[in-house]
Amino acid sequence: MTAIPLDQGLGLAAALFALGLAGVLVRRNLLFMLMSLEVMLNAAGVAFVVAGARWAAADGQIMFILVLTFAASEVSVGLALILLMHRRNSTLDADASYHLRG
Amino acid sequence: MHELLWLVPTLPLLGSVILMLGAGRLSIRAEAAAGALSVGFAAVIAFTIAGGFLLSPPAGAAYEQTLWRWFDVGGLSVTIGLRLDPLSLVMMLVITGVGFLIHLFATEFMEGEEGYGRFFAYLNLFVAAMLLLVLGDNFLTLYTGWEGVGLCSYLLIGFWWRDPANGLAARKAFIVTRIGDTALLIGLLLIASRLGTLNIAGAMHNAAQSWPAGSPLATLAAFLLLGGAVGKSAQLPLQTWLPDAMAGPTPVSALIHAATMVTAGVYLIARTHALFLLAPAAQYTVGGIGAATLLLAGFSALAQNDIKRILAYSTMSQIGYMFLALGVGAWGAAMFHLLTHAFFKALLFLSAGAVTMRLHHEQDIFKMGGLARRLPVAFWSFLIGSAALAALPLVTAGFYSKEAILSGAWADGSSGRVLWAAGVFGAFITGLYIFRAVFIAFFGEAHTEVSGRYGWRVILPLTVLSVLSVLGGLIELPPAFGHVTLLSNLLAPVLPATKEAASVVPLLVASLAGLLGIGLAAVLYWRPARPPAETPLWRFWHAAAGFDWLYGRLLVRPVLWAAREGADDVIDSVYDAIAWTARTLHEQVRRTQSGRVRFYTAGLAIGSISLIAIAMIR
Amino acid sequence: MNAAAFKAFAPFTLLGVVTIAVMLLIAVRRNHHLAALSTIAGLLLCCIALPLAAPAAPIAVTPLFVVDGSVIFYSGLVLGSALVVAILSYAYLGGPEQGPREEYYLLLLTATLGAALLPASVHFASFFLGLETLSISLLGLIAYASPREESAEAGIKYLILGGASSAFLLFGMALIYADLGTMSFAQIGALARAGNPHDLFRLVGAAMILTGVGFKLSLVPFHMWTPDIYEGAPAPVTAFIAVVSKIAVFAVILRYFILADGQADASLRAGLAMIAILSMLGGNLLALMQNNVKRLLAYSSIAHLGYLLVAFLAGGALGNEAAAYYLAAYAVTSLGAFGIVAQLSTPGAGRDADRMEDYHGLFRTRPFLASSLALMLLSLAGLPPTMGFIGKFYLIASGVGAGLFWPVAALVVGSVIGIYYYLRVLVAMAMPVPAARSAAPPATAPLFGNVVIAVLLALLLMLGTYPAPAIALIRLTAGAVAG
Amino acid sequence: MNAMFAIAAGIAVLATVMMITRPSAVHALLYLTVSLLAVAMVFFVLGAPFAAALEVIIYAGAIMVLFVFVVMMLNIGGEAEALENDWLKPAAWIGPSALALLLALELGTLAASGSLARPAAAVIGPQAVGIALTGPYMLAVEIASFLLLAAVVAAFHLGRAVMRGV
Amino acid sequence: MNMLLILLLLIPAIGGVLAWLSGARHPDWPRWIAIFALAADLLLTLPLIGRAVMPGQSAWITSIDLPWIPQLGISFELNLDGLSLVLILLTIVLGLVSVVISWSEITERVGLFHANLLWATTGVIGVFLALDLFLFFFFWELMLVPMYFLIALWGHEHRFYAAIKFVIFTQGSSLLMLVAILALVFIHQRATGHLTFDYLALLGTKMSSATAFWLMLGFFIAFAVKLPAVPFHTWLPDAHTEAPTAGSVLLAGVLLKTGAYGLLRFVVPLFPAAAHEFAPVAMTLGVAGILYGALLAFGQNDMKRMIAYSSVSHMGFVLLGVFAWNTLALQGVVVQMLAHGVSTGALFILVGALQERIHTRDMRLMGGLWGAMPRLSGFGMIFAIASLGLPGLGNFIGEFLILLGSFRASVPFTVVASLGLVAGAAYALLLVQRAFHGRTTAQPGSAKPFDLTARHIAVMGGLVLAIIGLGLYPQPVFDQVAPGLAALQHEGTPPGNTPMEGQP
Repeated sequence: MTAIPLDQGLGLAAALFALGLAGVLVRRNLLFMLMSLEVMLNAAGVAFVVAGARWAAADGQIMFILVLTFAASEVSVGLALILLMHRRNSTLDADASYHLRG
Repeated sequence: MHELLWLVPTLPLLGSVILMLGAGRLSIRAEAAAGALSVGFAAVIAFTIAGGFLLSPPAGAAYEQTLWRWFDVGGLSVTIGLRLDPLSLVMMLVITGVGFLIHLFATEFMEGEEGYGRFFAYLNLFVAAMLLLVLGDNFLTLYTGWEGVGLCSYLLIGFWWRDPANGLAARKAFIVTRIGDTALLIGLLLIASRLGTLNIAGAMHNAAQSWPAGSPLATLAAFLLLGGAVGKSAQLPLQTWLPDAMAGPTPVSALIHAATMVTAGVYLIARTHALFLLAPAAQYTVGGIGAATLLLAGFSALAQNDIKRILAYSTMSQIGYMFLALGVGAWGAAMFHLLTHAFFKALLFLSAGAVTMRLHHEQDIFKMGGLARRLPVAFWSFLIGSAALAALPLVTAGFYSKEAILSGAWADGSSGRVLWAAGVFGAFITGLYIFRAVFIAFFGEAHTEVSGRYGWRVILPLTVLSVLSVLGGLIELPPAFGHVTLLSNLLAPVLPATKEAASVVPLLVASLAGLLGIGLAAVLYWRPARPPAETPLWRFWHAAAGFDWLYGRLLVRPVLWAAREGADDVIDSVYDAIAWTARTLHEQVRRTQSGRVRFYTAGLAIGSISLIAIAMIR
Repeated sequence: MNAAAFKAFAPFTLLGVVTIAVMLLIAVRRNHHLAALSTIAGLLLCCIALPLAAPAAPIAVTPLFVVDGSVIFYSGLVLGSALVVAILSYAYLGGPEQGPREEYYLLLLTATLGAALLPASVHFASFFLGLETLSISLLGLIAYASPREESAEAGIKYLILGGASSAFLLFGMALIYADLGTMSFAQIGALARAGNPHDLFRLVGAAMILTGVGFKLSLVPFHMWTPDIYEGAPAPVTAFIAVVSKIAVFAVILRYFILADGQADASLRAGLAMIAILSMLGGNLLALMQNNVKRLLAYSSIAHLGYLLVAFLAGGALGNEAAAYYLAAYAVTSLGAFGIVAQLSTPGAGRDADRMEDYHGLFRTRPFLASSLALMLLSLAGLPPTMGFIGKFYLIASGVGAGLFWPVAALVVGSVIGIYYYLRVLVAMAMPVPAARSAAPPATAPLFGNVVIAVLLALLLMLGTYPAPAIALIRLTAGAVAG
Repeated sequence: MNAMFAIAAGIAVLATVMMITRPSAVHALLYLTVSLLAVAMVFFVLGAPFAAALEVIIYAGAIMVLFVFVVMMLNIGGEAEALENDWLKPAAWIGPSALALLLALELGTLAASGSLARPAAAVIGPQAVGIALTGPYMLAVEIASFLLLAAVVAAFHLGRAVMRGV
Repeated sequence: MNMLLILLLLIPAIGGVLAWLSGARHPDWPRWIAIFALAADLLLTLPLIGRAVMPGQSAWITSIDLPWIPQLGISFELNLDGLSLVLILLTIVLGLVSVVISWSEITERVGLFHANLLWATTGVIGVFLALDLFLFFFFWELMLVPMYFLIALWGHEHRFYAAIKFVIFTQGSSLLMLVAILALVFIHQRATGHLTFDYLALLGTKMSSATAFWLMLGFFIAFAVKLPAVPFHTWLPDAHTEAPTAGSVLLAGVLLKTGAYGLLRFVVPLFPAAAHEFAPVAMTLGVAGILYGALLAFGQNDMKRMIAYSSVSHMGFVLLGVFAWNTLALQGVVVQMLAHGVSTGALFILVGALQERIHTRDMRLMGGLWGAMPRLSGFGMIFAIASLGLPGLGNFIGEFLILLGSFRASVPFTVVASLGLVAGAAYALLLVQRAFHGRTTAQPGSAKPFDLTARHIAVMGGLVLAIIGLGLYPQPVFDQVAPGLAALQHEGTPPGNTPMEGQP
């Protein structure tokens, strides 16, 4: 058990965050976008845990738990919405329906 | 008796108001009565006052009557007040007397015209304004009358409003004179600012006190007043409106554009002669303008066929004489000529009107002919008027007044001699052009039907004016003829004495020049064949040396062009451009609202990345 | 957590209890009226309870929360606005049967709970939780099932964008925590002022938090979701998003920046000023020729939040007062405007009354609503005799007082552009009634809604002509936050 | 550098890259699970065993199951995969990737600015976390419950709408 | 407690509400309510006439000061001096005139129309009374809204465009003024530690000359837009043209005066040195307005547009006079405002009447109207010549005194400005020529145009008397406003300059 340098930990978080963002931006399928969102949130969680490790305090992990709570809520509601969307439009293409614009 | 002075301008004003309010409700007779009698009563009062004035002149030879305080602001107090002194007395008598005669004539002349009451309303208003002009004790009252007569002139020139040409002539008259009026107004501003008062007598007094002779301010002020005078009196360079003003009914031409209003410039300069004495340059200019105008107008009159236009140019020419007189310091002579000119020019216009009213308003002299026998009343009147105009020696009033001017010019040193020469040449031309008209119109073959008879309201004014045109000169005779100086004596308290030529030579030469002109006219036009050929020279003088053309190119067209092109307000296009920019920006930014969620996310990311960059760079 | 803290926190506890109670009520008996009225009553109760908690303030409630004057003002504003939205929703949803409506009130209550807690948050954990409780509930409300096609689309957009923005927010918090080892606003401020060698983390963290907050406040360039969600969501929900969530988030970010001293930093201030200017100009330009009233109001809300940032940037007692007053004015006005839209709409119609044509001839057909909307629009435009006029005056005063030249200039330009589109709506209402439109009024029972709008109107005019009491109240409460 | 950390981090990043590039939803989900498990490993290395456990149980377990469930419900087949391949043209991903890269660079630079002190090696076990949760973070737990309640209500409502076919 | 000034505001405000409410059932009630409200205001004002004209007395006739927003140093401070009184009288009278001449023109939404009319009047009266800068700004903005409705709801073809343009111009500029007001208040606060919007307290606030210049400019632009001065005038032709007759009368007769009033009351006294430095620019704008307005008036075909541009020209004189800043010019400005209010208002009434009869304002379609409508044409002639500045009518007194005053301040400006008299003659006579004189053209859309009705004749007769009265006996006006102007002049003369006063 050795201490991990903070910059490496945060670097991992940053990489995951950026990848998640790339996923949200690149993918058109709503399901993939939701997954990528999870990656982003997870990256934030990683950052919290890394920070918590630095200060040797429980706060980081607690924030991670809260993030987890939020992620779970988001996924549950999000998936329900995606189902609704698919039921109505028979597609998961995020670009397929954009009545709201202008 | 003097206390009734305020009634003199008020009565015509009252007549005018009655006629305006009663428009459409009064009978023709009532309208005629209101129109003519209001001026008639004013004349009666004026003559009564004049009698009183002559018998027992008030102290200082001036009677002042303050009606009410107009305003008193910031140290400048202006009253509406009247001042009767010999100068204004003469003017008042001319205006009311000749005015009444012309009103009387007009009641018959205008019968059957649409807007009979309106005509007299305007004409009465004119008389009131003209009286205010000459009686006003301060410049602002004078200016009020000045503008008032301009307005009435406008209204009356355009009296027959259905014809746009009349409207154009009326507007031209108003706007051209307004240019002069504006100069006058600036002059008033200068006087009020520098001399601290607008009271005419006070200002003249202060000017003499505070401005040395020849000082730039005095010169400037004199030139500005001169600007007003040339506009109103149709002198160079603002003379172009007068011939067109003949579009109005003939009594209007007689009253406004011959006997009274156009002489207001002469009155103004005479009234402010103290200022002109301080500004020799301005005074020379007055004389020069007079000489130039009298020649220009004389030549132009030679090239006209319309009888009223001939008379219009002759008016310009005669006022040129008056200016010439003012320029050489022959103040009294100028006023004398103003007086006699009022008689014989009114006579000429009225008799011309009497002719045309029987010829279905035909004004071309070449379409008349042989009228001497068929319209004897008009013929004799016109002939007497023409003789007076041409200064037929000894028997006409015009002779004496013109001789007074020329003698004054002769006596005024070397520059005066030049002006004298111009005046003499002018006398020759005058004789030529007026008798050209007489011979062509009244002799030879008849070209037009004549109908109707004259009533007493035409004959009476013609008779009275004829008598005055003949005998009016006797109030002032040169030394060679007994040296009567009634007018000079009267005017002595207000105007400096006129220098007179000691020699008889100039008098003889001038008389001969006039006779020569008449003689030449007899030779040339005794048997007129047909209208003159339209040679370039003729066209040049017919168009009065092309001033209209010049002004049209220089001023009127550019303004019209600018008004037409600018009507949509170029400044507004700046704001339109701003509005357009906003709308365009809106269209552009609105495209970002594509409705695509990934695009929005990209926006979010870009924003955040930029913010982070700002935070990191700082 | 001692008794005093418990007492001070009681209004929020009460709101939680109300939520549970309504849930149980729904479980026992599904009835729209029952659910709606119990929600309204509960919110009313909370509104009453809030000032009763005042004597205990200011007091810290666990490290996560504080109850002070500012909380009472902003949370009070949140609760009051939520109450208005609840009543409007009752009128809006009160039409013929369109499926289950009871959960709507449940979500409204949880959203309100999240929002009401935000002004009291002094810790990242509570900040985040309040925000996300609000967001998730809103997600449900936006997409609230109805025949309206757009709801789901709006929900999806809010899901993706809200999730991404929350991730940014969280990451930023993590960075600050990593740097300073604390998540309490006050401690962050203390450490920052003490001079920390690694300021960069704090600044980048603040920038990322600003991303999340900017999204919730719909500031340019995080604004793009706003019109789509405003248009797609049911009208009362739109009012909720426009008012309640904005007030709550603004209050918490205000507190964060005051406590954590973010305003002192030049680069952050520059970024904020830029965001403010972009929002004022962008929002107004976007609204310029907009023909959908809900979108128009959405764009205008972007601009209004930009205006608010001027007061935010100005800071100080005057800035805080200005922000508080403007938020109150904005709440009254926007609730009124969206409320009128809601009053004119029914969920059964397939879409809300949001096209410009729907407003033609409104002065004739619905004079009360039209006149009210006219005054609301005047208030948004900042013209007297409305609260918006005083509010805008206050904002400009704070901006001028702080010497913020460019933001004030943008405010002026933005306001002038704004006039144009607000007046366009006025003009539309003055147009003749289109022949094609059926004259039948909406099927809902609009009495409740109309009463609420009348109350808002009265507030708008009273506080617009005699704002002294409101200012006194703000000095007593929200002004206290200026520590 | 801790080898365990390096390997786990590498796997996490690689798996995530794979996840966002896979056309097949099931494959992507599997990669995502791998990534999450790797992250759990990282947590463990960092001395946060409780977080690691939650990561496995809730993230890799519960949440992923939800996804799988939905993928199955939607019955996404090869047709969709072809479509996904079509959507993954360079033109579609270059811009966004550059953006993400920029963000990564910024955050990486920040992390590498490196001035943060190396943390002490310590394990924060479930007990410490539990004490904190019931102590200062007590209200956070309460509010989190309301967050979950809201999510449940929303999901329930929307899900019912799906079932009713509205 | 002197409630008079408050009543002056309350009566039309409440009258407006009553008019609105009653309009739904009885179309004639709003008219009578409006007349009663304005007449009551007039009755309240009449006893004030002639007060405070004695030298040595305070310029204020009556005042009231109530706390309003004490937290910000804002109070409900109304003060009335001769200048305010005269302008308020003009407002009320033209308000009455507007009601009377709208009798037959406005038949739709009568209640709302009169409500807006009364509210606009309220706002304008408030502007003339308010001495607290915030209160002033409040009323300044308040009058905008009803005016907007008057144009947008009862106007002609392009009413929406015109109304929005009007509001945007005024609003944009008045926000600049708000910024300037606030900056002034804060500067004062920093200097004295006292936060107040009280005009009397803010007079003489010390600041650097650069600051003073910018603040002065903020105020100036707001008032220059309202006046309107070139180049901020372009809203006016549109607004005037599209407004209903009553709207045009109120706009031309009253609203434009608020701009001049603001210049007099605020711009120069608050920033004397800056204003004097700025005077050449302002006078240039004034002269430009005189000539540009006249030129464009000359070029218009739409009668209302022509009159609107003539307003620009006339208001150029006002701007010139204000910045000449001596008693003569200022008194001239006051008379010019009154005379312009009456004469232009009357012209708009005539155009309105004409449009009601022949359904056009295009002068190309007119001509020879004298034959069918001699009375209308006669009145038109009178007011046309009034607007060209004929002595004996009110406008002349104004223009003459302004020119006389500005002659002392600057000869070149005066000389150029007086060219405006010639230009004025050109467009005014063109109006007469094109509409009333000339050949009678077939009138579109009306079989038999009828002349003015008795109601119109009474109104027009009154206005004729007013314009003649102003022209021949303006002294009561001068006496009424003299103390107020003297006080303003005292404030507005920078310490270095000796007032251009006393013996000329």
